[in-house]
Amino acid sequence: MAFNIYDLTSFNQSIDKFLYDNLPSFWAMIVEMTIIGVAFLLFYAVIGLFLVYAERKVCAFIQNRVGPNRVGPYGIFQTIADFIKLLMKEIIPIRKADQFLFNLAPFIVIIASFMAIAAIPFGLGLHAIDLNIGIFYVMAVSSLGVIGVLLAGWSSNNKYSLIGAMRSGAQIVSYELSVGLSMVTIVVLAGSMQLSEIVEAQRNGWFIFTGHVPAFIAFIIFMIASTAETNRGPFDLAEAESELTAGFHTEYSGIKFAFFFLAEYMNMFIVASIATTLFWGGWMPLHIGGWEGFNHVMDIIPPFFWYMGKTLVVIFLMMWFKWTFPRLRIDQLLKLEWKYLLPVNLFNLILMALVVLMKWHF
Amino acid sequence: MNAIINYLKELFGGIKTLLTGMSVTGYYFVHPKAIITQQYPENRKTLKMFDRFKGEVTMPHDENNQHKCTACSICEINCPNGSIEVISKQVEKEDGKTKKELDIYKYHLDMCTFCGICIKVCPQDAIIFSQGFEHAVFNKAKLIKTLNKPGSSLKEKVKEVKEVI
Amino acid sequence: MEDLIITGPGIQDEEYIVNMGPQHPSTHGVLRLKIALKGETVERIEPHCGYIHRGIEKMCERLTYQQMIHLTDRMDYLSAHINNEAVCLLVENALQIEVPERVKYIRTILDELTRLASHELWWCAFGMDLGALTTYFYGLRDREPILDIFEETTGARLLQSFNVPGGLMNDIHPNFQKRVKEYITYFRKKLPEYDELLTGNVILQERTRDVGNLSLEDAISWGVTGPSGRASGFACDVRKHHPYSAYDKVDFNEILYTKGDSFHRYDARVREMWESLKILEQLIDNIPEGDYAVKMKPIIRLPEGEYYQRVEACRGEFGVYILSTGDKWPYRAKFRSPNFSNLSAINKMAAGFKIADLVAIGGSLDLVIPDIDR
Amino acid sequence: MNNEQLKESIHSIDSSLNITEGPQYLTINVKPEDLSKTAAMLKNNPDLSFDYLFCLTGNDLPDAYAVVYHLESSKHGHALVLKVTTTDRENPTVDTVSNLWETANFHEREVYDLVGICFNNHPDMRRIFLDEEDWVGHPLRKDYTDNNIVTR
Repeated sequence: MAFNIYDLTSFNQSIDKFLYDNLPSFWAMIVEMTIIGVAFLLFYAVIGLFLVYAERKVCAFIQNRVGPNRVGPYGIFQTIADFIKLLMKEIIPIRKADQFLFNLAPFIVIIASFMAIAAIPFGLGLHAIDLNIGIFYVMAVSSLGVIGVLLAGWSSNNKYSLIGAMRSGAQIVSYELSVGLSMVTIVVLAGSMQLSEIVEAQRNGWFIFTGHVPAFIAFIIFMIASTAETNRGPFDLAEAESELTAGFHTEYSGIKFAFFFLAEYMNMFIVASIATTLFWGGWMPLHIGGWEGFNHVMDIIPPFFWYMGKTLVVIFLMMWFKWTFPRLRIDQLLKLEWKYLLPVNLFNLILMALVVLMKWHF
Repeated sequence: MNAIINYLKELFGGIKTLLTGMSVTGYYFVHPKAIITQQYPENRKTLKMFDRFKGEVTMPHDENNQHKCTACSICEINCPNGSIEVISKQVEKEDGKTKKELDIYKYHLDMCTFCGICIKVCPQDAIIFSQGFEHAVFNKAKLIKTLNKPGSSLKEKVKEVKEVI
Repeated sequence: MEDLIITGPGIQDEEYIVNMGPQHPSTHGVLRLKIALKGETVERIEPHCGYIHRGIEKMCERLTYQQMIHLTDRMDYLSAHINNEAVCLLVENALQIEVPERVKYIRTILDELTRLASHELWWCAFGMDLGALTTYFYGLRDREPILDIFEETTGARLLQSFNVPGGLMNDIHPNFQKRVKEYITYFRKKLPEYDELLTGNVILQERTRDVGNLSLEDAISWGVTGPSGRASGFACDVRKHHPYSAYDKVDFNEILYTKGDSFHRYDARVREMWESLKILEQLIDNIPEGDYAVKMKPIIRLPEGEYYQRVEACRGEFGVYILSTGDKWPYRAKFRSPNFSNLSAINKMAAGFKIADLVAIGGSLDLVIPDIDR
Repeated sequence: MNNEQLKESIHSIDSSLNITEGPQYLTINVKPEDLSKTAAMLKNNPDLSFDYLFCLTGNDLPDAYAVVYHLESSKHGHALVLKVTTTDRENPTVDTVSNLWETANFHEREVYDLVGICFNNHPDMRRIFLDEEDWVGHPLRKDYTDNNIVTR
């Protein structure tokens, strides 16, 4: 591979060097952290607002509607207006709630999702931290959010919230298994848990193509299980609005509700990012063997756009699920996991190991 | 073996039904022509209600500010909700006879259930339904309307009142 | 914390009492269900009605028969036209007035359009209850042309008050037949989509099959009628067994199932839409010429006695009982509302199932709350 | 079975019943003390098997209270009206039929609520629509007055 104009590694390193040369190492670290933190906060907010808008537009088109179309052209400022509204809304105090936990819960949910995006590689050299156990870290951190959900349900002192929170607990405990196993399938293929290396391993072909059958099965299982993990789509039992009004966040209002709302969309973004990284080659452009001209054109598109494009496609898939299917019941949810997904997953893992051993993959 | 076949059948059959459902929603996603939303306040100019639409009761006046109501009160008697009040006055004619004439035709839009009986029973066809449907007001008192215009009078050549009720 | 512990007669230690409603997304109105839960399992349900009790029966005692009609609209607002017809048929039968054939045909067509519109609304709300939010818009989309047809002919979209004793308020609009025919072709194309999107869906099947079973004996004993009763095998279609208007002239099937679970209640309604289309097709081209009403006396006095008229509303058997003393208003009017009886069976159906199943059962019963409270 | 045959077959079972012919349905008039016996006979006799109670009405008549039961047989398709009148103006009481037809449970509660006829042995004799605690009177009685009633 020739020199890549989009390689940001050297650019990052030069900033790093500049800071450490001019400042004491402690302050340099602080400044670096602040820059990255602010950048991620901005990114977080923009992505969150965009996804809310996208979801509303997608579901509107599916439902033969127009969707938001009043604030700004095509309603693009609708979510910003909504967010301002949520900021200004009164936070209704719940007298009999457990105040400390009640106030803590939204922060846990949002911090968990915020921590997870730190390890995701958005482009060549464009990630905050490249852990050598990246997958493990992302999985562990992103499932911390359920603690916030459980706390919210418990501390609200509301019967519907409690039922919703308990459902959410049962759901995440079971589906964590499938998410993990489908990730392991890819780890077997890639031979590494470091996210940057997994992406690098897909330079000559995305895993969903090179790993053919088992990778495809793993992808489907990952999509189902991760949709369940984010409490979305047909698996939104924790907030099942027709049964539990709004489930665990029934009692939240104003900005605290906005935190839950934003975290839901960020979680969706995170699982879509993981899916992109593991199965769809991360920020790698689409290359077709033998088509040199085509590959060259593809290389011109910056990796960040490749990455976001793939992620949005995966997110669209999740939205499509949500707006098509009815909701499952709690026992059916668990049945799906333990009766279908887990056996298929284990079988798939063995198949993948076999494929890797016999070098059947491309 | 049968159990495994059944298991797989169940699995793939289930996936197939899910894909069928997704094909329906997917079809509409890529066919924005199927959108049926009406852009309401914008299409006010072109929005036309059907002729028979029961918007509110009105009393048509002709160019001479004349209406057809003889103040016979049949509509008032027939209204199930008491939303019509016909207030009449005795007017002395040139020939010395006194005649009952409409003073105020009061219509309580807030109590009206749009059953259409008043219009059906009116022997003179003096009241009709108009097609206006934007009834929202900030003050409830505005919903009590006077249907005859100020200074209006009875149109001549009105047939004799039929015996209805 | 003491005040959080609810004690009292009838409340067992392990029970978790949850109030579903009066404001709840899946009760479709102001119905309150007091549910005793054990975990997520429903132990028993106690319906509390009356949040929009308006005393229609009391009001009818001071209204003439023509004026009464507009109140029947407001009970089951989704089968407004059918409710109107019940009162009109009662008056006509009591006075032994033979209405023109044209009126019978038009009434039957409007009945079936009402039924289609109601079942479409039920379908979309049922999907929404189960979490498939898109169905809501597809159902409303298909209901819209029917409401337009109503609006063009009757002047109102929902509460039409189009029937009067002795006929109709108005003749049909010149466009009526054309529009109905257009709609039949349109909806014949759209109805298979309902099956693709929801009926066949494996999640819906799982959610509704063997949920809320009601045996035939129970259905009859509880008086569960309409599609809900026919799903249990109770042949209670008034259109078939006691034909009124033009129903004796059309050929249609009474949809009967045997199991009486939520899925059969669901399916009975979807199949009924096909039957409604069939009835419409048979009638729409054959509307005979004639008057749209017979001349009635301005004051209707029913001869002394008791009268009862049953019709098949969208949710079951709707009945009007009138006790007349020969006055111009009824001495006593009673409306037998299908939803009231259907609701009473909900405890029988839902006990032992999960709280999510209760939503499916309530949705498959298709309750309209104003009809329960009256 | 038409009304004539129905009348005959009922009379063959219990000849003491007072059956009149209305414009639509046969009407059996019974006294309150005979109600549960007659109702059980009508439901359980295999020739009659009136298993479907489709309407239950409470009436405040000028001199009595009446409860009107509209019954149909889902098997044979015939229908009749069972009517029980009680002249007790103070506390009218009638036996419940909710042990025979479950739907009577709610309908009797409605009658109790609106007309004020009490049903013996009813499993849950409470008001159903109006407020249990603070509603006074039974609105469908003719002597019921309320300041909010508008008379035209």
